[in-house]
Amino acid sequence: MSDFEPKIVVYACNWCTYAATDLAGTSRMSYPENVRIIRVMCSGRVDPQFVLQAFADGADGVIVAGCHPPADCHYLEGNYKAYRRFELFRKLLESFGIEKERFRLEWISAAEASRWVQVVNEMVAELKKLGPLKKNLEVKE
Amino acid sequence: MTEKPKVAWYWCASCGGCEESFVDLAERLLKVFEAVDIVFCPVAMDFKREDVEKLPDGSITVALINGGIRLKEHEEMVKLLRKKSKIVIAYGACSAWGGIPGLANLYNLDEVIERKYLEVPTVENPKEVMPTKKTIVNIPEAGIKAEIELTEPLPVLLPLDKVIDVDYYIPGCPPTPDVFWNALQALLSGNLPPKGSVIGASQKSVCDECPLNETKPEKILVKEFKRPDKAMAKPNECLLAQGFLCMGPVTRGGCKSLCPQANMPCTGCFGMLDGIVDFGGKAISYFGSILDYSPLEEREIKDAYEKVPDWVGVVYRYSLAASKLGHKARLKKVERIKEVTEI
Amino acid sequence: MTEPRIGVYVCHCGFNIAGTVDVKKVAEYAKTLPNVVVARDYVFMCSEPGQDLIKQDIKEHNLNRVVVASCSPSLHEVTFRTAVAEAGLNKYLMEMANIREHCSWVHHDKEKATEKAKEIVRMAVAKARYLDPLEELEVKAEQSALVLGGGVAGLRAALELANYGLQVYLVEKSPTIGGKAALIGYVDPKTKGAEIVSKMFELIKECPRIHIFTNSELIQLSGFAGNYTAKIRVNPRYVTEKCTLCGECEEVCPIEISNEYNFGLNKRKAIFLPFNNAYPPYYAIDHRVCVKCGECEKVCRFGAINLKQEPKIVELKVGALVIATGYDPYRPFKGEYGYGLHESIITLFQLARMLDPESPTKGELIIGGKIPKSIAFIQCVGSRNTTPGAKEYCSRMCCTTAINNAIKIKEKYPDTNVYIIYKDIMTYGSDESLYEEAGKKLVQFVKFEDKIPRVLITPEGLFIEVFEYTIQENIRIPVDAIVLSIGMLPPRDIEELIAVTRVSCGGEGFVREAHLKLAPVEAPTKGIFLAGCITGPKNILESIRMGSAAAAKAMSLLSKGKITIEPMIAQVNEEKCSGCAICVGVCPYSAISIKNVNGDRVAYVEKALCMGCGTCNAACPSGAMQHLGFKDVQLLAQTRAVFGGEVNV
Amino acid sequence: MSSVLIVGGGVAGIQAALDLAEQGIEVYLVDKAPSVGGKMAYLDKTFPTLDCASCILAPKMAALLRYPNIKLIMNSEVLEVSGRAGNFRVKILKKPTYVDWSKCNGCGVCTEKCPTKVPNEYNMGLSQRRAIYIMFPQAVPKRAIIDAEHCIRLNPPPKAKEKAKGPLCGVCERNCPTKAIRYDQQPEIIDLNVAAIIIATGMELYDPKNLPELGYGKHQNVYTNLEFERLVSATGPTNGEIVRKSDGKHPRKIAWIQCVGSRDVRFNHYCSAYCCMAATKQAILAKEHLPNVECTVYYMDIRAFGKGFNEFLERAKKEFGVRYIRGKVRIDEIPESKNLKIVYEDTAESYLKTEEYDMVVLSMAVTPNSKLSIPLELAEGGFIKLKNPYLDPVSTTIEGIFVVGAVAGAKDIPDSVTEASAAAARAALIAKRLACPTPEVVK
Amino acid sequence: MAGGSEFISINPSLNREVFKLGGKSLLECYQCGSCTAVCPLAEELNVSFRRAIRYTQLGVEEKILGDISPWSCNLHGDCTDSCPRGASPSEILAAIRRYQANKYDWTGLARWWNNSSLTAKILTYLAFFAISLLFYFGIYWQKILQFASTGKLVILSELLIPVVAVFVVALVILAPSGYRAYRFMIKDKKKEVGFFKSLKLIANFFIKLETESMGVPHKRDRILEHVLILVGLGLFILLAIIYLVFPKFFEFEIISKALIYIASLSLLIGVGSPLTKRLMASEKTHWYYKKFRHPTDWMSLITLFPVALMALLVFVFYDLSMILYAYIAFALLLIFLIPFLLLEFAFGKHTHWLYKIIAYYVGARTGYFRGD
Repeated sequence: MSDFEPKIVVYACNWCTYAATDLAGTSRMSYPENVRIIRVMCSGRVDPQFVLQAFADGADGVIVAGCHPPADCHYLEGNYKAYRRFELFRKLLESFGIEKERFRLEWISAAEASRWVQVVNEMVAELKKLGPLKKNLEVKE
Repeated sequence: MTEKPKVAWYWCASCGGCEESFVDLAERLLKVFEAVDIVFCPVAMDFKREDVEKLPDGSITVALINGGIRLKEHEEMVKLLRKKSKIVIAYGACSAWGGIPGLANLYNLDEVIERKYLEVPTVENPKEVMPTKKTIVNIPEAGIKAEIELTEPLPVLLPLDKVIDVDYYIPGCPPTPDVFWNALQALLSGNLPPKGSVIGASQKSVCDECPLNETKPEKILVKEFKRPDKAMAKPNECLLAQGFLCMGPVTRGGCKSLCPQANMPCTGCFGMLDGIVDFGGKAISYFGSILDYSPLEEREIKDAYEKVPDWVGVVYRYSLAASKLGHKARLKKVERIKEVTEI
Repeated sequence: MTEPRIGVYVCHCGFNIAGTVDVKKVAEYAKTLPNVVVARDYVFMCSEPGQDLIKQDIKEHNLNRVVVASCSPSLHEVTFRTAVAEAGLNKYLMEMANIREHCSWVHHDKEKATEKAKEIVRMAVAKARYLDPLEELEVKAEQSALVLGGGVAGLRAALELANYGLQVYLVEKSPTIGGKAALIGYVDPKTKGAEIVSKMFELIKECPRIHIFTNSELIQLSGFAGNYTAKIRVNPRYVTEKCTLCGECEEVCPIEISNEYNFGLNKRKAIFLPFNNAYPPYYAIDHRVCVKCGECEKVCRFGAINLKQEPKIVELKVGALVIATGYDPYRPFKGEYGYGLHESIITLFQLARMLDPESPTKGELIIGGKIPKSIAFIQCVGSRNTTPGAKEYCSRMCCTTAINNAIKIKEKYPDTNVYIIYKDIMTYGSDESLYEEAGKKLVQFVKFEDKIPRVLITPEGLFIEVFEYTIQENIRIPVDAIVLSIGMLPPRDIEELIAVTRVSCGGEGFVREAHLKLAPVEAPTKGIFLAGCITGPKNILESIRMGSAAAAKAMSLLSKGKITIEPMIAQVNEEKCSGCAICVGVCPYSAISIKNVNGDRVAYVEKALCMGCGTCNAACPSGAMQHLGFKDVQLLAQTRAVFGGEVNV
Repeated sequence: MSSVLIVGGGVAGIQAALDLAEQGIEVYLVDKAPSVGGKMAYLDKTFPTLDCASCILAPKMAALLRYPNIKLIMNSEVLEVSGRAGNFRVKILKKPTYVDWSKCNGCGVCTEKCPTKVPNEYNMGLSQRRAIYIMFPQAVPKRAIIDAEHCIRLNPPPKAKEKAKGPLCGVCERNCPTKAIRYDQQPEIIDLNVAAIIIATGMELYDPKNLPELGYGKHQNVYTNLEFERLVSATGPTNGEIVRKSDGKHPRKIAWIQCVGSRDVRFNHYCSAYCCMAATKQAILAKEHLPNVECTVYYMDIRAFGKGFNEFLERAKKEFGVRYIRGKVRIDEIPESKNLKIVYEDTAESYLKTEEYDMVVLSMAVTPNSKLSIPLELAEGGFIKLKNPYLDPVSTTIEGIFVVGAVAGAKDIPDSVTEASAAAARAALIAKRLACPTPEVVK
Repeated sequence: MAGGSEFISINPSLNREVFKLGGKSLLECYQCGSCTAVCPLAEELNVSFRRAIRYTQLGVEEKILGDISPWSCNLHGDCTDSCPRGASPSEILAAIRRYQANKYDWTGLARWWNNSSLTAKILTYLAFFAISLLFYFGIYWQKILQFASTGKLVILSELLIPVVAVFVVALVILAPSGYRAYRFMIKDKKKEVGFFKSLKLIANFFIKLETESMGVPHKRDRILEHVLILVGLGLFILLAIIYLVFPKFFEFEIISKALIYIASLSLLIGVGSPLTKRLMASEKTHWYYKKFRHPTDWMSLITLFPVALMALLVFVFYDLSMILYAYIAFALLLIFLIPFLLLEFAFGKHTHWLYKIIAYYVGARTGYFRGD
């Protein structure tokens, strides 16, 4: 398991989290290579279907990240729509027997590059402990 | 007159409702019989597997298959039919997305078998008799000695298109006679959409056909989710706007909104529209969107969700097996089916 | 759609990227991706030669998509979009892969970083394959504005806009403009509200481009920024401009009601002049109470009265709307601090009015028929959760106003004991000097905290019982008069305002601004601006400044004569849309509505209102609503490309 | 069409520039710092919404670059203004940055290589930067600047200079990928003709050393609120970890002292308007960072006057358990632990109490940056005087010169932003020659 | 909030009264408590000066009368230096003391005396002088000449008796006032500390406080001035009593002379120093020595100054053998001393020694002193 490198798909809102990931870069912080960031304008744009697709394709973890509630959202309350959708989404994951650590909804502001790095580090560590998701999902023919 | 098109009709894990829908064509049935030859239909006619095997490849014009693929036998049969048919149609929700039996995919096969043979309240099985792969029956008094081999179950129920190529889908649980009729018309006229399409139904959602759509308020925002077993819907008012978990918006139309018109929320048996990749994922996205709690009311949001005990059952009632994750859930080695029992 | 032909450009950014990522390998890898026609690397892609490289390739290789793998799009997206546009390609057919901030700067292992960079490029290429050319839309902007509310904020906004050259329609509910500032006496120790307002009237009169509708209200608003259509109902005034203010009509009028222009200090007739300097300077008949007896019509020598006037509906085309409908004073319930139970318990507005030389008492402090020897102000009436009817917010202006008037009283009646019973004194900023001065003028301050003061009405007179916080004792103060420093409420008709303009309300009941901090004068809806107390309590200076600020925003919006609409917004596929209306409720900008197309309900996006957040796309159950630039298929392609998969939707 | 000069690139200046530029008016934005952003760029979060300051400010800063008609003149100050409304002649001194900003692309290689470390002003001296530096990561324009005073090349230590044969160091020049370093850059005088001027020079913190009884500078664990803001900020010297200067430990008890230098006839008569809410915000942030920390605010009157402020205050009290004590204090240091003893009279309980804290934050008064080379009349407290705020909002005593933000009176961000837009409206009228400069003239 | 009985009725005119008694900045105070926080006494003494000021502002008469904090104040003036409102808490406390003293006084004369205008005060003094002059330089003049001719300074008992008598009268007047003060102060308080321990507490407190204060010039001066006046007055009274009961003592001429000189000089310097400082007061002068202080503060010094001066002159003249002048000086001494004792000592500012002692005693007994 030690050489298992989980893959994490991140949906980052343009105004806060994407800016934080940029800031982590400009501040030359360092974190594992496991994340792949997809930019959306608002966490409220992220459709649970995407997350399901990512898991189905082999993501070991997914992060949806946006601005801090209640008022950071550039679009008034997109982050809350994300919150409401993904709270419900967690229930599906639970029913599917997928560990809750594999999905995170995070609020990371544009200044919180360190928080971003922390989230990535935490999640990579957790996923390494859990092992790959794909193994559990393969259909034995 | 040229030879009539040959039609095969096979059922897999199915309740028979789909065949019922065929009968529901009523007088239009006669026209069907006029137009086609039925070469295989285990539910109604006595054809054997060998009869199909004997047919030349591609000689069946249309094979209609209903029910999900639960058993090895289903798998073999549909593969055979695929070989013999020009067009294979997944008929009904079970065949297209797994349907109600597909919900068993939430559990591993052991759990399913235990539930079925031991736990269900209507079952009385004190000796815990369970199915086995091979049963040796030996009753010397009657002079019977035989080996019965049961077909093996698959670890999960699969929709048809996970096993063979499917040309078209006819949705519904069961498809309404009109949908079936429309599909038949299309098939017979040869005026067919690209492969993989849904035929016979609408390109828009149930809401489009629903008379209650007009009654919607300007903004649909609800404070709680209701279910028809716990709350009575007000008639002539959009069910979703009342807070009922109506799947109308995400479900393909074509049924003429039968359920909502009877004051029952749509359960989604017509499946998703083109462009949607996961029925349940989309459904929770809009349910989450209409819940009207402002920032900082986390408790209320959680409570609203807690009130519905079985979200998967709601949003994946017919499509769990075809969902992005559902058909892969909880796979384990099957232990409850023993190799041999002797009676 | 033609087959995509993609060019991939990998930037070294000096050593910033090349130091950690093997850019050559990334470029080589990019060549292997489907639809990629050309892939190159260069030391500074953002430099002139770098951009030229892209432009040249677009022409040579007939590229129709460009992927630039360099830094964050927040830095150079505009640069590269401009570059591809210069080469004749639609600028939205460029996608950036962020391999600097997301890769080379945060990783150190060259091999892993290179692999990651390849994947990031693969994701960008996958998305690029599905990019659509988008066009910025332009709509004509009407060179006119509607200002709702004729208080100081509205007047200021109107003046500013009219001077800018816009046609301004000022719509005021009451028969005169001027708002409450005209009535509340002294706004600071030296300035009278009425003076400010009269000076503003002078300026308004000079300004030909301001059209004033008094007795009017906005009843319908449709359209979008730059192109609103507003319907105004003009209620009859029954008095024409022939009026000479002789006042004879007032004498014969049989109807008498409480005069709201003196905050109920006296009575007025159904035909009345709101205040001396009212503008327009004519009498008006209060249509709600007038019985049309015709006495005034008979007595008027100038034929200025016409009781047959009917309400009119006026339709206006305006480019922007400034909402400045102000506030209502808090309405104490009967018995709140004895309000309504004793003639000597009055509100701060009444007191302030009283001290105005033009008030019914001619500026004298006469409460309950006498000059009080001892007077107490109770602060936070209706604010800061003091009583069950009170709001949670602080009304911002009442402390300063109370202290200002207390000083006025002390100046005029040095022997009167003045108490200010307060929770926290909110004389913020330079107003602190008033608080200081009040101490010097021997105004007494009594602090309470959670236990609110109680007013006792006894045969011996009025008493205030209060738990004094700084000595922790219950004390009883004998007073002759009590002034309730009432706060501000959202205007009574805010519900109608919301229904008509579709602005939204915050929890405290005032209109919500686009951003509390950085967009305080803008409503979330483009083209609607807010000034004055409609967004929450303000003092008069702040309201005036807000008037100018709201005007500046409207000027910016309308100055070019047209409004450009960002193309990365929501778009409805009417073929798919079933009109389920879920998107309508989720849109934070009220940009979506349901309309009828050939008998079918379908969603309609008002492009000028859409800000492009995409939440409707996420909510749309049928996939009919797509966020251009971030369509489902684009994001799914990007997701699948992480794992090397292809999207097939 | 003529142009407008904005002095000061804080949030008010930025807002005014954007509003004017959107109308197509040419804008010169002058700031003495190498980046725009002003004081708001130092903040972690803003009250009462706890919005992240850079999330809301950075897009506005970046937007400045998108307008070709906004010219940023950084690291500069106004030397002289002459002329009258509609036609001011302005002389601006552009101090050398020693970096050719047209070449520099802010890659930051130089700042990594530079050998000289100096206290970082952006982090209030709580961390270090190099002698060549970019003011802060989100700086706009993002360009490097050499601090001539500390640069070995430009200001060599006398001893080293004697020994060396040629010029010293030169590391940044050698490493710059775009060859942008110019050690010989000279100050430059820029002459401008503008129609109107907006003063938005903002404020500075009052010097806490004027209040010796609070021990700032003497006691290590006494901070100003701006220092604390950097300390709690994710982009700050400790990446948002609240630790004490003396021993690097997390504090368990923090006190905020309000009205330091404000509302005090000995220092500044005025109320600084922002500090009550800022302290409340900082207490909440401290609670969020260190859930077990005890936060106490020593106040006189809690000025929760703005939209959402009182609600915010109630939240701080009820949800976060921030303690509010009414009373003024004296601070003594306990020498062994470097903890701080606060001596105060709880004005509710009416006797002297003492309490020990690990950290004390002083909510400093603000003083206006009103010492300008423009002869504007000042009002009480050193704020720039408004001529007639009721009829001619934001106008100074000189026609065509407007003043916004904290330099016209202590105020919070929304009020500054509102004023900035108001000034933009007034300046636009002059720049577009649409109206007589002042309404009085209309009559 | 329960029934009305718990509520204290306030006296709205109290603050005006205190205002007139010198508390000019009374209502400028906005109750920040910084006076208490910086007060060198407050840490030892569990009192709130701010609250006393607050009671006065509001007119909570029943609380203010028994408040010991104004009497605990030693007018160090640290509070005045650090008051954010530029008010002078020490000045206000002094005014409150005047108000309290007026109320403690049972005759009502204190109130009249403290409230009376400067003119009224001067007139009163002049009346006293007139009577005394008439007595000494009219009726008694011959006798003085007679004594003077003896060439020796024979202080007759009959000359001293009025002094002592007036002093006793003053004490008699003061005693009930003192008792009243004690009653007011002890009301609603519990005696928690033993008598002797409380004396020890007071002593400790004083030693500590005064030692600390000696480091600050203006505080040191103030303490020294007080000590000098106390020594001077005390010695005089003591010597007078000794003379009456044990005249032999004065046969030790050197000792008695030295004591007399010490007493006179102490008094002269003790009174002269603050007076000159006040007269020379400038902007930078410490609050304590500013000119704007209440007339009673001036009177207490001005009236004592001639007493001190005359006392010195008596013996200067005597040692210069100018006996007549010594007698005249002595007569003048008495002329000044009697009204001083009757007015200033019994009703005026000088009553503060009594009330202060009572206040400290009550404070110590009722646990207002924190520990040893």
